[in-house]
Amino acid sequence: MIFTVVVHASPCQNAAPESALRFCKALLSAGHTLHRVFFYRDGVFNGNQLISSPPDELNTMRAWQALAEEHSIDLVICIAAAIRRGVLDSTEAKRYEQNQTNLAEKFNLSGLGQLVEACILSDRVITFGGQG
Amino acid sequence: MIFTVVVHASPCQNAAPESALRFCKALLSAGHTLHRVFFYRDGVFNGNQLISSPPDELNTMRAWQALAEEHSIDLVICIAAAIRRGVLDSTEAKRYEQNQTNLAEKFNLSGLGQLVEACILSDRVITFGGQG
Amino acid sequence: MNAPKNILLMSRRAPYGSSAARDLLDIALTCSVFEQSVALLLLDDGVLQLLTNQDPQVIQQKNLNSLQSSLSLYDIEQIYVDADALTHHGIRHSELHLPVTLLNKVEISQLIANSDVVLTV
Amino acid sequence: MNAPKNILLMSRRAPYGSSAARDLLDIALTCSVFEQSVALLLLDDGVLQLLTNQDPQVIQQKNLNSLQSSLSLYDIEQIYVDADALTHHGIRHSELHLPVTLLNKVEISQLIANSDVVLTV
Amino acid sequence: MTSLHTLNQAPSNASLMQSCLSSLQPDDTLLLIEDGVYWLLDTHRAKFPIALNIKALRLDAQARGLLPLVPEVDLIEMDEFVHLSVTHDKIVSWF
Amino acid sequence: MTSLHTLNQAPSNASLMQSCLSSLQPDDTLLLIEDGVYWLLDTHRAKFPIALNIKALRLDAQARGLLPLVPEVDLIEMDEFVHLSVTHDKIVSWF
Repeated sequence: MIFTVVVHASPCQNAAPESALRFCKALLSAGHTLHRVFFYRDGVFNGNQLISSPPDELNTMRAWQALAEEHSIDLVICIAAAIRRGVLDSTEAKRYEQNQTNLAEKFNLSGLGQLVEACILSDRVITFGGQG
Repeated sequence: MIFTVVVHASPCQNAAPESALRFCKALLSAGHTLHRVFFYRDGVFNGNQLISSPPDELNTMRAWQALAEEHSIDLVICIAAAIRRGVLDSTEAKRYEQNQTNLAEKFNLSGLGQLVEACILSDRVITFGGQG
Repeated sequence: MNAPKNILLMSRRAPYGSSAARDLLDIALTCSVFEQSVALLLLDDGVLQLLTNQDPQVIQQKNLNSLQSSLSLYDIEQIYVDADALTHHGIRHSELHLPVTLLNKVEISQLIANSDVVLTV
Repeated sequence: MNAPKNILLMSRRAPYGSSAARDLLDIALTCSVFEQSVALLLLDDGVLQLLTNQDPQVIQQKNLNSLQSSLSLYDIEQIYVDADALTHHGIRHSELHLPVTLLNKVEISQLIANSDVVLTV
Repeated sequence: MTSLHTLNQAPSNASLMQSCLSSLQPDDTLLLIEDGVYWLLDTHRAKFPIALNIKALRLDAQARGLLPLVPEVDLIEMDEFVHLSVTHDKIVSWF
Repeated sequence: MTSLHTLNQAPSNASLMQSCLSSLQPDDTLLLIEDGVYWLLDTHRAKFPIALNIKALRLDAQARGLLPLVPEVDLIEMDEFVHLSVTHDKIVSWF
């Protein structure tokens, strides 16, 4: 089956991104297809390159990157949510006159249309969110 | 009286930082002293330089900067929370081998001791938080 | 081209305290652009999103009532409200900003059952 | 040097679903370093922070039970638990990881009243 | 010592309000802010003790369309929020 | 069409559980994840309808110290979570 996973919460303060990661790994192990992971709302912080985690803790951002590397997963960050929250690639940094960037490799900024398109093309859509 | 204001929530997804800002302005207008604003947990995202807001919406990060500029307020971001979440000044960026930074001017990274010291030195401490 | 899906957008959150209400509307408008069949379902504190007379300029936020008014321009007409939640908050149907359909618990569970995709905000 | 303050750290949150429990302990240890009088008050789902047998390595998180065990090394002995919340969850006193003092609602309100500073996490 | 209690969550968070109410002392004040202002709606307010000192931020009530629905006398401005935090000995935040 | 409902909040969020329970159809399944696993404690579980199909993620229960306190039969692994999301027609997330 074709799955899309939606993440609404930031890592660190919320368990939802880690649950989403485990779910993605489990569905890939079962032979299903992961069409896309879509990061919305505070979920966009999952793609912040500048995150560093203590050695004995999971770095969710790096775990997403490793997953994308191994399985060619499409990691899409909602561009409108990302600009409001300050998660920028070099194109957006230029547009908003910032001289630094922080979007991690393997993540891409794109519009909400990518969420709706994923709903259309996937057999199952599952959201991992938190309070707020 | 001497106040300290503590902020636990990120802007955009949560009204708490805006409430905190209004409270700070009101206490300064009333002639009180604002010893420090301490940003903890997801509150550290208040100091993300890369935030851009639509023209008709409040940019909380810029509003904190303007407040600090006008009243010489000490804006302290919990360094441990910031590193986990990826809000770095140039010193921490170097330490964690990142080649970009995103801590906004006027904000400083420091330890939780700054929260406890503020509790000791202030007549009133008020926390603005959200779910999560 | 796939047949349009029935996408249900569901929210239990009050407006302004979080961005959920606005984020829900943004998804709704995008669904409409993609010509999907979209319905909104507001439960619990979510019904408070529809109160009329909102004036959030005083807290420097965008007015949701204006955004809500644009839903019909996008042919989004299926707006469902948990009738028990209205009663719980003591809000009359006439105090809502948009024409809505009130549902009881059984109808809500059927609406969810009949949707192809459910997105929560 | 100011006299030590009575700082009360209060939490209603379950552990692991959010970082509240860990963030609370970090403040507690820092208060102790600054030689303040610090007390912890756990209400509602917050009492679940103290359940014994936690094994969060399986979800790649730090074990709170270990952190909690270090509190006494920092002379943090005032750990108060809402007795009604334990009853609500059906948890026995013996199932908690640390020695705690159970408080009823009146005692909780007095503890808050007698504190100089209250921090919520 | 007296406390000013702030509460910022909407009525579906009933357990938060319950914890807050049971921790109030007679001379304390409860200030509703952000989504907490919805507790001023009649059906919710009716459940509060009569002797409760309760206020809500006007800005937050106005933003949410509550001005026609809640008692004017309960609403306060930001400067009164600051004043309450001075006249009580400390602030307890419920969120 | 059947639904797999996931719920990830602890028992103080009673209104979330209430909304979830009242939206369940007979062939639906409720899967407790993250802090939602605390609902498996006897005092909370006793309030659920007897006919409810309920499961909880073992990893989340184990992390929180619940293994000695909750029924083994209700716990499932991640691969069963994926399986449930395939055998139901859609997933509804309560958070």
